[in-house]
Amino acid sequence: MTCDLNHGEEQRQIIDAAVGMLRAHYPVARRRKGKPDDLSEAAAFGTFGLALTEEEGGAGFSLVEEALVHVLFGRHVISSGSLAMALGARLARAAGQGDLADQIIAGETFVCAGIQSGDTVLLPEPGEAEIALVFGARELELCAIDAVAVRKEATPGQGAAAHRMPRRADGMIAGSAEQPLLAIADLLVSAQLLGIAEAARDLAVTYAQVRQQFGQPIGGFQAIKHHCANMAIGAEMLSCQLDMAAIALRDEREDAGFQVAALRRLAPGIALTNARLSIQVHGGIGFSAEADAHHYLKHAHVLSRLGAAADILDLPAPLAPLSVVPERN
Amino acid sequence: MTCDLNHGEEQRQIIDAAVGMLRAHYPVARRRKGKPDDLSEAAAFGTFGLALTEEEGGAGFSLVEEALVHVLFGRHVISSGSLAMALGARLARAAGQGDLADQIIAGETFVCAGIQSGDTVLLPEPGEAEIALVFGARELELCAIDAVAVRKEATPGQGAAAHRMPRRADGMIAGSAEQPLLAIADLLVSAQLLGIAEAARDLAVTYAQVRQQFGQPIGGFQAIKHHCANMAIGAEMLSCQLDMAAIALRDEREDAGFQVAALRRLAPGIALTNARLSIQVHGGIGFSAEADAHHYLKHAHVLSRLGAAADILDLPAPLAPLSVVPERN
Amino acid sequence: MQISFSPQDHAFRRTAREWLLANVPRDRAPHSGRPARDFALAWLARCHAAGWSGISWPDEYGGRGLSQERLIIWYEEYARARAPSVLDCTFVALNHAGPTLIACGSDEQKAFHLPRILAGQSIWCQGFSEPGSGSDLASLGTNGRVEDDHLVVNGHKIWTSFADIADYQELLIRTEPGSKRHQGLSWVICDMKSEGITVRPIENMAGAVHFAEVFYDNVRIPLSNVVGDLHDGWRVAMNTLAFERKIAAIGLQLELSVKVEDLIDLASPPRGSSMADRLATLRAEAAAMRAMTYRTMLRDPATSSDGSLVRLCFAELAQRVHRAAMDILGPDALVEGSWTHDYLESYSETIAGGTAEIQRNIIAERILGLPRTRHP
Amino acid sequence: MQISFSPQDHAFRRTAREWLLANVPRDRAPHSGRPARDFALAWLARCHAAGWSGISWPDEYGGRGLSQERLIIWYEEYARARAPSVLDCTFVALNHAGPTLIACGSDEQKAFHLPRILAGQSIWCQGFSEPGSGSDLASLGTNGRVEDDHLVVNGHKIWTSFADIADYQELLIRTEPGSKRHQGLSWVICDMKSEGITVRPIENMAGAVHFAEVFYDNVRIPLSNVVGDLHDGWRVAMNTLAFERKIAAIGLQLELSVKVEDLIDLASPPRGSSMADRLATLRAEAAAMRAMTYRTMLRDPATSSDGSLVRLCFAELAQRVHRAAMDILGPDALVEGSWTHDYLESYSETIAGGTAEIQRNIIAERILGLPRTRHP
Repeated sequence: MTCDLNHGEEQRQIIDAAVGMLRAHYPVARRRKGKPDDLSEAAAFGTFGLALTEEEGGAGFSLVEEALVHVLFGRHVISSGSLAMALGARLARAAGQGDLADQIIAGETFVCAGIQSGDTVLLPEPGEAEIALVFGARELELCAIDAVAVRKEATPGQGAAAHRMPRRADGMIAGSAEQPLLAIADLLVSAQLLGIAEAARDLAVTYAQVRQQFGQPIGGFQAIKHHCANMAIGAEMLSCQLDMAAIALRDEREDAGFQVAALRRLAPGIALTNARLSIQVHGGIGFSAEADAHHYLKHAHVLSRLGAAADILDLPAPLAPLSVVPERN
Repeated sequence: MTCDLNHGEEQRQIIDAAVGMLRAHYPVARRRKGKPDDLSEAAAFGTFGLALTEEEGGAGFSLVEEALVHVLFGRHVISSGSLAMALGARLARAAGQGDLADQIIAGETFVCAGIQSGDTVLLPEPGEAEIALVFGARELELCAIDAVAVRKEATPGQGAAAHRMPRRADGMIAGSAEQPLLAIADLLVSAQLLGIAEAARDLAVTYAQVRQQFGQPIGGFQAIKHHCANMAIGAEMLSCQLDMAAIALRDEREDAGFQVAALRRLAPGIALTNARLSIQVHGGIGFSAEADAHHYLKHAHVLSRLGAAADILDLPAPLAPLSVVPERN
Repeated sequence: MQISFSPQDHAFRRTAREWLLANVPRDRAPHSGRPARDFALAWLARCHAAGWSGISWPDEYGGRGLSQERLIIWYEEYARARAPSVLDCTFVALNHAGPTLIACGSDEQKAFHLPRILAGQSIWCQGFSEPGSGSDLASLGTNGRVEDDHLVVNGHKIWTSFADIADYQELLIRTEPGSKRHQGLSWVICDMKSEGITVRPIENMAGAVHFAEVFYDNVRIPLSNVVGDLHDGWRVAMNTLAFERKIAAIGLQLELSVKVEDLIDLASPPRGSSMADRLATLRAEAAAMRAMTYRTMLRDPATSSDGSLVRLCFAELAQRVHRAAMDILGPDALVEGSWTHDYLESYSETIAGGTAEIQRNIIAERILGLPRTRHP
Repeated sequence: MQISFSPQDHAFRRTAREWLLANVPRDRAPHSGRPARDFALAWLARCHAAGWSGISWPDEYGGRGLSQERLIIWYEEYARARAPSVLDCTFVALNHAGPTLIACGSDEQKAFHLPRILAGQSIWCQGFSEPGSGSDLASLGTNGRVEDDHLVVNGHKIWTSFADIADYQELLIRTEPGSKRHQGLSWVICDMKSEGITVRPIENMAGAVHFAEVFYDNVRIPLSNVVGDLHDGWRVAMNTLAFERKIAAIGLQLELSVKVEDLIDLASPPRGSSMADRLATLRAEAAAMRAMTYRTMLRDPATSSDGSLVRLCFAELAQRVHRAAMDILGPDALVEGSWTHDYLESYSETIAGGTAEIQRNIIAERILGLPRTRHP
């Protein structure tokens, strides 16, 4: 794989550390148990304050490193609560609730993702959260979860139960329709979708190398090869665009909104396509609950519902995206 | 190929005769010369009165046989004037201009296809025609061609010149927005598009059987096989739906409009896809003007612009399309 | 070319429509296990009592011997009534095992099994695929050793639908030691209560348990349970597959075309919108798929590769339809519901019974005449 | 990860932008023949006069030796200015032949050819493919017999772009009698005015004459025209292909992203419409393709399979963009015009220089490590 060829040493270090943490605590196989993720270990790793300065209680990395870590989270099919916590901490701090932000970053308060659905809010992976970060149409809100008002919803297959709660203004803790925060939300959601696309590709490639039919590995058949090649192209497109968007946001370039909108437009389709192709390459076992391919698919559906990207047609395209020519003065 | 398995003896006879006429007078290779088609032989065959009764000067076949003949016309990339003449004769007769109808059927007066384009009418293949059948949004009009007002337009590649003329009411000979005639137009246009889809498939399959690369026919490679299989599926879908629509129209079934709309919706995409895949299977030679694959592509673009199908979502779907249960009485 | 119906056909349609309207269960069928068995057998028994079981089976075997035109009418009305999917746990018995017994079974085999199948008294499952023999069925290795008047079976099958609730299994095994590929196989009736059988259910990605692995440890099956000749099982099995690919498919295909209508009702997309465009195409494709279904059904003579085109068209259309449903449902697609469940189930359409890749090979090689891909 | 530009870079960009604004020809380049040659050489000569020819070539060979970052800036500005497509009849000389001579040529070869290429004084064409050796290049059979200090060449090349207007050809031939596959080939400079050469132009489906067949009948080429070692031509040729797949692609890829913008302006689709949806996706894909272009460009070290992903992404995106253009143009798509012409030309994107099928094999085998498809 070639996705990290342009990453520098500092990025390699945080990525290696995150890989170790995820392998130890969040192997993809854990998903088969249908239990909600406990995000304590992810919090202990410093995930949710990764891009905050050290004075703010963060680790002092940039959005670029944070995005790369969320790619790995996607690869491990980490609960969407991980996005809710990363964004919720920012939202709380921006709303002057520094204590809440600190608690989220420290993993003392859990936040889950919420999705507006008519008059209700759907919490696909509520876990132990007491607060939901609700992804609305062009706004984010932190809302307290009223345990009394919540009702359970079954999720398909082996998933843990989802919850649904009424949408009420009195539970609102903080809200934001600020462009930078929405862009960060789209960036991190897309990063996790990229992780899914990559992991689905890798799972399929590995299987195609070992699974034999007609006396040879199925990876020797051109149809399987081409499925895998298509997954590789999709993941590469998304990976490159993620880098572009993350750097643009970090550096506050004026094309940042455009780059993020392009990224967010492509991410769900590529993640879903790769998950689908990975199931297909696996054949019968891919359709069973015992292989992991379907977890990528289902999680891609959840993540695709988080946030609403700006319409890319509303934004000016940067014909020279890498640099704006400063006016002569 | 299995496209004609359900055709009866009478259908076989007219099809065999048409195949003979087309092979003799309209080999696809003629297209390389860039000359407009002379439709005299097609007229002499009785094509344009095929479904008229013998009293009307026709051959007494039904719309089903006429559609099957137009499939063959599509296979031979016959000028869109063939559609204009088949429909123009009907339109003239319906407008009480029996003499004009007879002249068209006899091949004494030529009609070409016209396409509304803003204030002008584009005649993609004007040939020797003095009259145009203009395919508008939900109406057909026979208009005299004013030789003075016409200007030439270059067509891409080896095509004969197109013409463009102003759209003026005073040249109108007859017009119709009658549903049956519009449905017949959509049926025959789709039949020709099916012919293109089939011919593009057959050309690719034949080439894949003989062209060698890496020491074997390229048809042995799974990627090429799958392209050909996809062409076969598309052509078969369209062929089946053509039968369904032609029978429904002939028998004046109440689902006829729906069946024709479904047909017309699918036909351009399938014809274009098959033409595209046929070029791809041919490789370099497919991209050259010397192979015939590109004629299918270009003609599919012309035909796709003729007529405007009803929106299939506006029509009730027949959940039991083969038969409506008559009310008990 | 002709499709027309007589007044008697119309009367038949009316009868079917009225009976279905009065009898189709309102509840959605359970997905798995004993509830699925009970539901399916009760529905089949109800059909049987009214003469709607085994509609395509010959009269002499207790069926209704309907003509192909009448079968089309029945399946149209069945789909229109949103009756339980034909692909339930009675499917193998009615569409595989029964027709195979009719074609190749002994008189005793027919006399015992066929009435039980029709009356909704026995569930059958299929034991063909093995872990190493999915797309490449002929490489199977589960074997039956002839001992006196029994076969002693050892081995391992997988993707056996409803093995956990089945009474009998149509089992394809290697009975001639040392035989290769298609030779030396036998098709036998296996009683699922036999000693030595272990069933391990496999949950699918939609959370339903249809599949299972079945392990055979010295399972004794009487030689009288061999269907057709000993060692001639491949021919018998191919017979079964031909049935699967034609008659049985109609019910599923018509069911899908009704689903497209339900989806359009659910979505009510604004004109000119992207979703309207997508649904219009799906509707047209569903119409064409129905037309293919009818042509395949009415084609004479049928060939074994005949159904590949419509089968693949159906499979991929089913996936597109259900993907559109996910987009239409929005956030509600994330919770359990019939569309979401069927969406996940639709992933099997391009895998089960021959992957889409294998189907495309078949189309290219058998229908189009392209050279066979060389396998070492 | 870092992309940033210095004040000097900005100055460079400003200079490039201003020069292009003042100098880009307003006319669209002719497609074929002498007019295409004259147009392209005049444009290259104009670039050369201002120091914009051979921008990636080392200083010592008359180039500008721009860094990769500067090349990106130049190509961005070049695309933004809608300057003539880089894929014209000077392409082979600037992006294949020249870089190959720089890497493998003798001092004499460099001294003679490189200045002529840069100044817009010579056109080169490529003689690699043969009628039986398209995707399978190593099977080529055109041969050169060593006779004293010459090669005597006989054979037949095809898909040679601009052979009808070229001065020189980079010719790959079999020079070791009886050699197989990649062995025994040589890369030679062939003067297109040599006796015994016959050029038969091939019109393409867009009506342009880029390609030709070239026939060699005892064509005598001095041994001093062999580039690299005799019989070592495969290595030299692979060098050429690597150049093609990286540097030269940037100009095309950025050109395409500008076309997407032009198409959105042309269409102005209503919000929520199907076409708006399609264009929004194309715009996002074009952005991602650009990002891939930059990553591929800035990657270190480059490998030969590196460019396959972006190359195929580009090729298929180019076709989707032009297909959308046909739908947007409506009836006007049927008459000659720049979109229609480019649409037809776009069909070559998945064929020329390795079909999409071969590219996918390369991605699967060299990047993903899947087993090689066995060729007999």
